[in-house]
Amino acid sequence: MIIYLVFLFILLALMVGAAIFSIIQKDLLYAVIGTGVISLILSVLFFLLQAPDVALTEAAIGVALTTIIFIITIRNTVRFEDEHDRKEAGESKKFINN
Amino acid sequence: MKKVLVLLLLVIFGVYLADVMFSLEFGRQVFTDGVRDFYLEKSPLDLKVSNTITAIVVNFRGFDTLGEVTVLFLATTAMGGILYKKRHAAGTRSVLFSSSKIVMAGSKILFPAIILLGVYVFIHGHLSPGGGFQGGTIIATGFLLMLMAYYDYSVNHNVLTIIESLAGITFAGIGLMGLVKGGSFLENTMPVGVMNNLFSGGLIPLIYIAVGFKVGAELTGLIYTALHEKD
Amino acid sequence: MVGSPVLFVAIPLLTAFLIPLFAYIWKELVRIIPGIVILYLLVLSVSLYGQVLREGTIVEQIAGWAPPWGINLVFSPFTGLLSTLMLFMAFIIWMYSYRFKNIDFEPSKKYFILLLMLVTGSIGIVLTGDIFNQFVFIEIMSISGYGLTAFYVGRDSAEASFKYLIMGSISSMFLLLAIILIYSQLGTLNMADIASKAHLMKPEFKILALIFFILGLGIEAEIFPLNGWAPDVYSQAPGPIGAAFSGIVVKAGIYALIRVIYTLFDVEGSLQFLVIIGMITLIIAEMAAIRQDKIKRMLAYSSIGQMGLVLVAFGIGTHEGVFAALFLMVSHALIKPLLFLSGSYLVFNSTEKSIKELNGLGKFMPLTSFLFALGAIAIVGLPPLSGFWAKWSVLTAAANSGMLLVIGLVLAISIVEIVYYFRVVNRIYFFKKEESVVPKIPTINAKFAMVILAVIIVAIGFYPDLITSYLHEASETLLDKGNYIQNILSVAQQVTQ
Amino acid sequence: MDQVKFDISLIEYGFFISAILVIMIGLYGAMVKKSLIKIVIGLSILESGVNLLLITIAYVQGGTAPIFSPGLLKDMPLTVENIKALGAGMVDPVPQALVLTAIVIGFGVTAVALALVIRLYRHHHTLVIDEIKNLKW
Repeated sequence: MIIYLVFLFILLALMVGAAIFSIIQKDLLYAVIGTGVISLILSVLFFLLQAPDVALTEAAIGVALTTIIFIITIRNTVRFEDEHDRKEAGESKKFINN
Repeated sequence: MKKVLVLLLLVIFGVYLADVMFSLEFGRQVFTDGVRDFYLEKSPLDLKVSNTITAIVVNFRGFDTLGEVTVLFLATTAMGGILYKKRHAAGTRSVLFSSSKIVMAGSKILFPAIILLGVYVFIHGHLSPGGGFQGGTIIATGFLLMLMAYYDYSVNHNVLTIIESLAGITFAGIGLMGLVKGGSFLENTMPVGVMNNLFSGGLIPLIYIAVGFKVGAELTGLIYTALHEKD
Repeated sequence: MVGSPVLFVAIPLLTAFLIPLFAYIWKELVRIIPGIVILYLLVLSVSLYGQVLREGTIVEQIAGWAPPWGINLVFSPFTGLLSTLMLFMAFIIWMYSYRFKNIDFEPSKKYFILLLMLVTGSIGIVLTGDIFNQFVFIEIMSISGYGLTAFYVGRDSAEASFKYLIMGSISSMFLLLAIILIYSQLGTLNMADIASKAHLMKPEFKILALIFFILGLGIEAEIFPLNGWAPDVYSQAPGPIGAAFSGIVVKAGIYALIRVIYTLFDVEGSLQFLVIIGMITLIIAEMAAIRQDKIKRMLAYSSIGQMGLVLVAFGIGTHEGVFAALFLMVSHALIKPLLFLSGSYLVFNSTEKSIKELNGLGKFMPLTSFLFALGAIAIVGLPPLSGFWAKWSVLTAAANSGMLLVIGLVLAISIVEIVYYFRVVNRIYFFKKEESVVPKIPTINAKFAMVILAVIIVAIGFYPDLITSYLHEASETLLDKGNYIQNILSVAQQVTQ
Repeated sequence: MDQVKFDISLIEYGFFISAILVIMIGLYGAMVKKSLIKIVIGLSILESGVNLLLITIAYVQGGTAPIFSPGLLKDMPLTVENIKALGAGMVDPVPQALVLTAIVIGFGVTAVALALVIRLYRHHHTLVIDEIKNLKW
């Protein structure tokens, strides 16, 4: 019982943490991964709250499709929130390959 | 300055919202005269659908679902309009990277399994968790996997359009059929069968299958449109 | 049995799904079919409206479940009036944009699908009797709006559309929050059911839900702090879409807001709130309109101002006030599209779209200029046209309720409107044409569409009795909350007994 | 479905607080951030929070998922009494159906927003909102 509660609190804290991370992170790719983590935790929470249908939808849409469509956009535009960071990061943080 | 102001406003708003929300008793909200009991009673007894959410999504509030698939359809249409360019460079992929052999072989094996899972999920929508949306999105992730793994993998856009249109017409047509038969729009006019059988629930599985095809085609088309735009 | 209200949603959806298939058969079908569908629905709406006036409100159940459990559509004298008006405007806009610009074929398919869905979403908002269903229709309407705004690639339209999208989706989240709050208290989503049980809600939930509703619906209704998107969208969208926004979308937004305030809850002071927010909207928008140098932005601010006036009139709260508000809505829905449609041909070939470029076009485009001038005269409320009667009814309603501030404001605003509209008309007729401007003569279908509108405006101006009886009927329906609840829930009572 | 029973006294407000926190974080991101993609990220976080709030309201203590599976029915005859007794111990299905709709709609809106972002980048070659101000914001 108590383990469930601890587990639940960790999940909730992780979710809020991931949300904050996504907002403050300058590297948009990491920020998007953060939203993916939110969706993943959300899907577990939905399952625990006895909503398996919603959990399935959130897992497919939130985790997979939303994340990928964000990544496609980032690939088509820029990876960093402001130009300054991009110069600082230089060559080492170029997108995947290319 | 603006940041601080917005933050302050949000904190006030959040505290107020939380204050109001706390007067709800978590996990003890039971409505004596709400719509909930009606759905939970009619779904197994009248419609013979064991998954109440499916019954609500497809039958009781089926109109919402019709609107929802329209929203996806419109999103695809709007995206096409927004990203439209006069001289369309056909077949240019924006995300160009080659995957390793293992990924390619693995996704080839996984792809049919994912599609099968998706089909299973939307065919059994009235019996178990899942349904048209879930199955459709699972199918779309299957195509997504192939698009990611094979850089020259392409989906026939015309086929997608036709599937999408036909599924949409099926949904709206089933709805209008109820009207033609003298009932109301989207009314369940078919015999409902025995509960927890695959062939039960009357029109509900049929509609959910149409939704599954439509959502699958729409989401695949959406990703495809986004993926094939290169500036 | 003339037809069922559900056809207003089902048939356009079916058509929208069919249009991609028609494109494979014959490309011209893509343009023609939406017009035929809209015309059919218009005829249906008129005949249903006649039936409703004779026999009383039609409540259409969906999926065979009685209202509190299933979704229902309500075709009353009030909603019927609005849906007829919207379909009429949709037909005019379709006719106008049939050959609007030699747009390439591929987007023209998308254009007509999105236009059809913009109209369907608006009609759905008006007809539905379920708050979550209304949310879905608002999303349909706004997504079509985002797509249509960004339709021209050459302009800054994507920027306007993005702005609209961000504001629109934040507001739709507020709407969802409002729906959650109501559901958590009452366990129902049906409007009539909510209205009949609203007194059971805890007051703090009620207030918060009302605030969220105003935040959520205010975007579409263009009330003061939430209307930042409107000038950009109106000026960047294709001309006919500006007309569709001012003639159809805003009306749906106002309807939704009014339905919440008049029917859903009766919170103390919400009518005063309407008056205050309407006045602020009116003053700020008109002050902004006078400073604009681009024609469409000016029209957009004027539109926002008119909506503020509509809210003020609704806020008066009496039968006369509601009548005046409806008159203003109908009159504005006819005049502002005329201004947008003629205005966008006046500045067709210019890139700046500024008022300066209208100089002396009266000689080169006599018909379009005349129609624009007619619209300008009508909207500021000079006597022989429909705008006059609308403003007159607002003034009488305010006078009978003793709201002298409103009277003063309306008169003052009218002077401001005269100043900025006649500045434009003056330029059109009495200035010398600039060399760089190449006038574009409207196509025959566009001329026809504009002339129809102008004829109706003049006809209502000379014979206001043409529509007043319908408006009286509609305002009575809106104010009679008990009857609304009774109409919808009577079916359910029969089931339970 | 495995039964997970929460001790209400401890967890009472955990869900509400975290859902509201996520809503606020999302709103902050959408209102304050300067990068177009960051704004859209904020929107999607906001949506997640609202969805969690809806599902939280639907939860009934010790309730099961609203599915009358064969395992739950256990060869009971399908009478009104039996169904009512089972239904009383289920979570509320209505908000779940609403969230299902809301998630899909939210995805559609996000996709349109990102398409607009791509087009804005094509024109302006930047994502910073201060540099895209051709119109008044």
